[in-house]
Amino acid sequence: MTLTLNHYLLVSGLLFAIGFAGVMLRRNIIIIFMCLELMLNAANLSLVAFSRFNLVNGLPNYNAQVLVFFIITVAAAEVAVGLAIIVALFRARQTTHVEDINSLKF
Amino acid sequence: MSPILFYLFAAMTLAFAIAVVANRNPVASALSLVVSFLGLAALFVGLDAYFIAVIQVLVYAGAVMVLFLFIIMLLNIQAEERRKINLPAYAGGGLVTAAFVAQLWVVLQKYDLGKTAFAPLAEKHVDDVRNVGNTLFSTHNLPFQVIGVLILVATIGVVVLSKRELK
Amino acid sequence: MTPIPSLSLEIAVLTLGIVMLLIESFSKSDDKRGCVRFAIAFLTALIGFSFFVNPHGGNQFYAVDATAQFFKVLALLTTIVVLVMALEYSSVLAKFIPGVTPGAGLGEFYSLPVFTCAGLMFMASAVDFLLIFVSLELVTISFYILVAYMRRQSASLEAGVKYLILGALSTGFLVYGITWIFGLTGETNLAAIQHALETKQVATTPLLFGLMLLLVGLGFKVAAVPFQLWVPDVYQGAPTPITAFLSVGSKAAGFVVLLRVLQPFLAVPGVGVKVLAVLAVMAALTMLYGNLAALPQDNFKRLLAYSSIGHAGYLLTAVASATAVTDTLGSARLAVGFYLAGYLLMTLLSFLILIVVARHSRGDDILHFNGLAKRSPFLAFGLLTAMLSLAGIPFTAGFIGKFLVFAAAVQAGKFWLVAIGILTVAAGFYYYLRIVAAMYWQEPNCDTPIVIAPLTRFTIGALTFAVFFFGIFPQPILSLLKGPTLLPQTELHTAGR
Amino acid sequence: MDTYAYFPWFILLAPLVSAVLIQLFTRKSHGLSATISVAAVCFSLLASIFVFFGPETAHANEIPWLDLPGLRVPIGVTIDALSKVMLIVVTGIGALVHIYSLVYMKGDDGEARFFGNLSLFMFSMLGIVLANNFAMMFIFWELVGVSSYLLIGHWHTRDTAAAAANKAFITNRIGDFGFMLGILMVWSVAGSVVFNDIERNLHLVTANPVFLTTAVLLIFCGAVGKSAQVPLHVWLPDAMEGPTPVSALIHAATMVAAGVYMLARVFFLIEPSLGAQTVIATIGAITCLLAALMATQQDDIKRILAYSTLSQLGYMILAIGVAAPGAAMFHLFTHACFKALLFLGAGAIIHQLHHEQDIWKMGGLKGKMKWTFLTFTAGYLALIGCPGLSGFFSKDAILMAAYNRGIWFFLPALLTAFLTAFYMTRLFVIVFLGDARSDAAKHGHDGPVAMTVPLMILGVLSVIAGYGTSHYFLPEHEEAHHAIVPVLAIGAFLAGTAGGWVLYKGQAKDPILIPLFKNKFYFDELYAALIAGTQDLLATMSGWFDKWILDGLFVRGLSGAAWGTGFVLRFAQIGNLQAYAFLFGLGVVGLIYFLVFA
Amino acid sequence: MLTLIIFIPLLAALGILLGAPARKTALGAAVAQFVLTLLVFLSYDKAKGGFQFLSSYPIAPDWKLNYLVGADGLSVLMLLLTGIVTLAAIWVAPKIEKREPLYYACLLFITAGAAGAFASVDLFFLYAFHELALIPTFLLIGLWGSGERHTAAWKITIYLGMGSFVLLIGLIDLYLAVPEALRTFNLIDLQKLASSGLIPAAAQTRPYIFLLLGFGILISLFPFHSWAPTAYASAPTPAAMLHAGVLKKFGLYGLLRVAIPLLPEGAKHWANLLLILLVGNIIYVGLATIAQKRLDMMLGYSSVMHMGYIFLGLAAMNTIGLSGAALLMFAHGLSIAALFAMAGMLREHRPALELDSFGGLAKHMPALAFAFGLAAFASIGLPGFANFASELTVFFGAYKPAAGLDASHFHLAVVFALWGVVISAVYMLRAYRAIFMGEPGKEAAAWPDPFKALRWPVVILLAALLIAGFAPGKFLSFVQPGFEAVLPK
Repeated sequence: MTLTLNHYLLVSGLLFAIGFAGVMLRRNIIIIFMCLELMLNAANLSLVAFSRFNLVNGLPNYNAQVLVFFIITVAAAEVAVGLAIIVALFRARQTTHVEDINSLKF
Repeated sequence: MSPILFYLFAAMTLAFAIAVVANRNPVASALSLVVSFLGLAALFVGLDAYFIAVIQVLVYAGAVMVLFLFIIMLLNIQAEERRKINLPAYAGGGLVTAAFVAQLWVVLQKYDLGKTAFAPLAEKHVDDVRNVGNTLFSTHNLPFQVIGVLILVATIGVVVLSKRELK
Repeated sequence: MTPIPSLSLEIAVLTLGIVMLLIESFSKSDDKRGCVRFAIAFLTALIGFSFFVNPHGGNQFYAVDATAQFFKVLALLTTIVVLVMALEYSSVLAKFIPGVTPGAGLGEFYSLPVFTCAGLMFMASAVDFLLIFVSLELVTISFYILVAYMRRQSASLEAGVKYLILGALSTGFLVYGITWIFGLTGETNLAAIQHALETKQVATTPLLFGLMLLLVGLGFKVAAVPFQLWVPDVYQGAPTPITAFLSVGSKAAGFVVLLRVLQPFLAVPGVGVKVLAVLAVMAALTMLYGNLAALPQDNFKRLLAYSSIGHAGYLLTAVASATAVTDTLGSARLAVGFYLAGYLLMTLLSFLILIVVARHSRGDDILHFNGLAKRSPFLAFGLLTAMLSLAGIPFTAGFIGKFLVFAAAVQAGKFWLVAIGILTVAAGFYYYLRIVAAMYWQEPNCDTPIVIAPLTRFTIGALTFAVFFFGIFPQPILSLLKGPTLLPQTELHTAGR
Repeated sequence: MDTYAYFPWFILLAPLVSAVLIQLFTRKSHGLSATISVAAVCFSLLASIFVFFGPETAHANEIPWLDLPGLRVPIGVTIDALSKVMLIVVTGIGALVHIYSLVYMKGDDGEARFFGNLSLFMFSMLGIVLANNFAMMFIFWELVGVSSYLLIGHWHTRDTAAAAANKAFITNRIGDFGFMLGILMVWSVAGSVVFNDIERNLHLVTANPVFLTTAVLLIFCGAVGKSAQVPLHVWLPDAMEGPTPVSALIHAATMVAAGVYMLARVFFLIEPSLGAQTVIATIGAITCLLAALMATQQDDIKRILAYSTLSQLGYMILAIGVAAPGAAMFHLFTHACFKALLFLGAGAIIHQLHHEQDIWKMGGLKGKMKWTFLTFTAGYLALIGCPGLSGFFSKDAILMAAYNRGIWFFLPALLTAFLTAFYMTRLFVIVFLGDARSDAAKHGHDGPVAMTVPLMILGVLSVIAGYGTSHYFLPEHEEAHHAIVPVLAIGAFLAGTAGGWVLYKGQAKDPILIPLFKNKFYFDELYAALIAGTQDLLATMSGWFDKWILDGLFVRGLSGAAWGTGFVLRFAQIGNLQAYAFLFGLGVVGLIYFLVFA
Repeated sequence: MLTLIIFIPLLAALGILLGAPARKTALGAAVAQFVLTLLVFLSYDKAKGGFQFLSSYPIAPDWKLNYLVGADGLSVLMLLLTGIVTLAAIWVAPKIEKREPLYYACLLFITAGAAGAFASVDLFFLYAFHELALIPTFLLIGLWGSGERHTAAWKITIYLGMGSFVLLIGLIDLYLAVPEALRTFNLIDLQKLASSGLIPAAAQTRPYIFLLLGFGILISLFPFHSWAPTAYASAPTPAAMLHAGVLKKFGLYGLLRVAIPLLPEGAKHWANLLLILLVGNIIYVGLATIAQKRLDMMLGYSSVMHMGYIFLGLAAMNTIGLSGAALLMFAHGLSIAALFAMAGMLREHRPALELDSFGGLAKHMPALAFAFGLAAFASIGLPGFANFASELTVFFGAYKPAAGLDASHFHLAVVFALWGVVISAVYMLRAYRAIFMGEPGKEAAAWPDPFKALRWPVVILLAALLIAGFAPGKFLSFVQPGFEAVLPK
């Protein structure tokens, strides 16, 4: 049995779904944030897989790998900013619980 | 990469991903995330993307996770207190996830090209870092510069948002 | 004069941002208003220069075409007005950010929009998923910061968190969608993708799947139902200038990307029609949701948020009617472009007046606008203009926008969308005119005199004039929008091969 | 163009000028207004006399009023035998009534207004007479309706007068509904509304008998309304709320006869349609009989005369229906004289008795109001067909024509002749003979000269109008002359007079009571119920439906529903991030399903 | 010249908002506008026909969009109506206590919009100018109205706003129905295209129904009429006069100018629908009018009802019908304006204008009674007034509709319409009787006869009605050649 592209895509998709589920199910913002990272990485996995699959001149498609690189960088920046906001929120409200931050509604 | 290794690392990635979601303790979640990412890095290696795999370990497992843990510690967040479990929300979220997975499954079934194996590379050992670097700094310079701006902005943001209040 | 390379505009804006940061760091004075005025002047000058940029050039990431130039002007204009707002808003802002002296900590608030502007400008030109992603994230991340900027006000932080989480979620979908598109076509450049789709046999189901994921991400940016949920909360919580920036800049950029991204797929059999159908459904839902949910609102800022969703619906209607290839009446691109231009003017006008009035009435509910016609006929007239334009009364820019949107929909034969559009326009009449009624019918409930800074006054006047001017003479905008097609036909082949 | 061609215009315009002058400038000055009005009508009378003796100028000049392709409506005049005699009748009686009114209306608050309206009426009536086309006739037809409305409602503070005016106008409008439709039908095939053109293209109209009959009957509707035929007769008795000169002029002599005149004018259309003729004759017969029956039990002097008018109008219509327009016009002419006389006489009595109209409160006026009595007698005898007086000749002509057509038209006519004699005798006996039954009646005396002179003139006319004029109206060659007809007519006259005399001589109150007749066959009640049951009900229903269903349910309901939907939609915006993420996911899954799998 | 007619009120309105004396400026502008419209009316060369006084300014060359004004006979007539009613409306305006400048500015905006719509020879501006009146009406009713003014203001604004968009769709659809290379907003060019058959018959039905509904809502076509009575009842007098008298005619003008000449096949296709709806206007609304208990509501309903006659003329699609409809528009505008003007005078005494609260006013207010009587009779079709002449023409036109239409349906509609004449007599006379006849109450005896207020504004309206009523041929000859030219042979 050989590994096909779909194997990777399936793993990536499941990882994405798990992350997504985490966002929907968890109530701690920090963990939600981790789950978002999972989703981004799921995308990375399929990108790399596609990059390996769509060979250009016998080499992986480096466009995609550069994109993965960018995604990782952006994710890091996002984490930094996001955590800063979460910290600021915690300082203001003493909570990281999504159910406690619903003063803006309707 | 041999299928066995693939299954191993895939299982590891997915299992610890589930652990991230399932763990009540944030620290445990964070650590699970690290393990999951390590598995992912291994999968990258299996796809001949060595540079990405290394970056993955360095940036994610190294920097990002430390940041997470650091914040968790800083805010002293304990395990999620046992609040009333919102069953409809859980059921709803679960259903949506299940539906998404089902859709993904069907899509993959219909993706015939994806059922073929990977073609071998032209040469056994590719100069991965050089190629990525070359692409990044030559043709892909513009997005790279924009990323620089992005990081600048993020830096300012973090400074602004978390600088101490001077009393 | 010799044509300026297009990229120099972005470079100039970035330089401005960095200079502002440096001034913030090294200037002794806490009063940064002079610096902001300089920025405003600089950006205004850049708008002037933008008409002289070389209309050719660009590369695999970066297109130089009429659409790009047009949206860059919009981005610059938005940023200018946002800076004016920021000046007007600074006293409120100062209360909610930590600092020793009144002006401290404001410098970043002025410079971040400039960086955002650069991001928006890159988005306008982006024709490769790489640049699209990166510039989109530049914009998004600066918005995370700006929305949560008022650290002492928990509403601002709450808005920041909501925007952060949902924004990141949408980014996840966007990236995953890009992945799929790349995987199926092997390309990230839009022109190359189009080429690939024309030449290669691409499996339809995965393509649709990837496209849908992409639409989720972009739908979030343009506030389309069902990805609109963040909008009211974030708009209400964010500092008002940022709300304005979000509702105009972010949306405009979202639409330009949406238009560009869709282009390669429309011609693919079995894909284009379906995508347009799903966009039409989204458009219908968006119009309905935005306009109907706005009816019972009592807070003006939140009302504008819902209204912004409603307008996204009209814009989506135009996108969903993207069949005409010519630039005549009925073309979706023309409709989107003009609509956004009009929307920009009138929305910025409303928010600017909102800031002034909210400061003097100590609140941004509709009842705080009671009797504004007596307290300040000037502001009342400005806001009247904005409301009329938003509602779509002729002789305002908003009307021409709606006219073009409906023309596109009629051209495409989407009469059910048109019907929903008409119904929701009627709903729009109600809630926009509620403001007018409050201003003109009611007696003022507070009579503190309203003082308006000269720059603000001038901006309000200029925006009011522009709303009418482009409502009567649409040709300047039409000429700007006219030009080569979306994707540069040169340099089709990407370098990565 | 010869001078004569101008005269018709003078006739027509003089009253208009007077009306405009009075309404605009001399409302404040009663005397001046009256003078202007009288002068105008006298001028018209003189001009009419000139025209009468002048040559026939059938095609006097026309003024285009409407000129569209396919629809030319000129304002033009027809001068022929028919219109000439009608001009004389209208202006003659009109002049007398105007003069009479000088006294009758003296001191009335609205004297100027009265004369203004009277002039307006003269203008409109003359317009009908002169009209050379349907549309122009319809214009003036409507105008007489309005002036009639204004004059009936002259004493507008009286509720009954206001009601009567409304009733008259609306009832007439109902008739006009048919009239206009008939005009449209004729026009649609003949291509013109001008009488001469239609006559020239008659074959187009008569091509389809059913169409013709329908059209003619619809046109006849106009006459039914204007000439107060059953079933649209109800307005005329109520119209007696107006000042008596008005009753004399409009509601006895001229306007109500306009229907007859119109039918005579378009007789060329009626002639080819036997079916229409039968209907017209039947309506006429029913009207004359019913009205006569009603008249037998009325107590108001003017109302009795009004029902008598109805009855006589029925005669005329009957005459038209039996294809004897000449007889109809003849009767119209004589009737105008004696009925105007009777009304003016009654007016004199009422005026002298301080607006007492109940005949049972009169009595014994024979001696006190000598001139009035004498002239009234002449009118009375003429009306009941006393041989030798004008009414006898004209009635005889009608009876003859009816007899020739069929016994079923003749018998009601004969019966009516009997009844006429009966109820007029009743009136005559009660009012003039016996004792005065009220204070006012005891002190009655003749009015001033301006009042009695018109009476006298009319009295003379009533007597002699039948001599030497019949050839003017009736065709030269009588079809068949049956001796039995005059004999029966005289018999009916004698029987009726005798009956009335015997029954009512010396009575102080009515010895017989027939509620059916007294209550006018319950027409008013029936119509009131009909209006309440249909129109008012429908109106209320429409009003309700409009307010609650169309406006309430659909317009307000829709806007309410939109608002409500908005209100509900807000609850999606619950503020909880997790809920947002869930809805977001739901949207993703849903849209993927829609796009990829649907 | 036409541009002046449009812009004088606009400039005056701006002047007033910037501080010019309100009433004087407004009146001056109204007089100027009236004189100009009269001048246009008198100097229009009927022999030459077609659009005259043309002037244009390019707006959007990409769409061949120009600011193009011009007037043919129909526009000239409508402009004259605008001039007359505006003058009367501004003249008759009572003393305004609050925000006088805004009041007059709004009125002037309305009239500018109406004049602009009538003078535009460009579809886009035809549409746009009309909308100029929407918001001023909203403000006028809401600020200075009476009774349930807020509800009424909302209803009219949203209803008409929505109607305008339906109309807009129709116009767009019409624009797109023309082959792409020939697309234009220019009505003259469009007319040429239509006459040479370049708007295919199959493509005419859809735009026409949009136009019919869109214009129909603006005209209060049954069943889209429920905005009208309440709005007119609540609106301040001049606003009601302008709206009912002039602005409502815009929809009809649009049908006459755009829908029917350009889309004759579409019009024929939908003729039966229109017949049903217009009978609804005449009979159903007529009956509802009878049921009204307040003068203002009754007048509002009656004006809705009379639209049915105009529609009848339109539906016939022949020269007679269209000409009659055009004249009826003119006539109805004047008569309803006069009625509303006088209702406004009565409102000073009884704000609710309930019919039962009056009575016997003819005794102490003879001038008002006289003038009201004239206007009332004019509106129910008294000969001598233009209403009668035009209604008559409409009936003739409708009885013999254009080829391709089912005459028997039209005959039925004419029967109903004629019955409507009876209905209108019923309600108008009832109202007149309730207000002016009978014995006056004690209070009413003290009310002064508004002789002065009547003198010019109402007299102008009635005089115009009479002139047109006596010489309808002269007025019809303005519009008739135009219709003859555009109607398919």
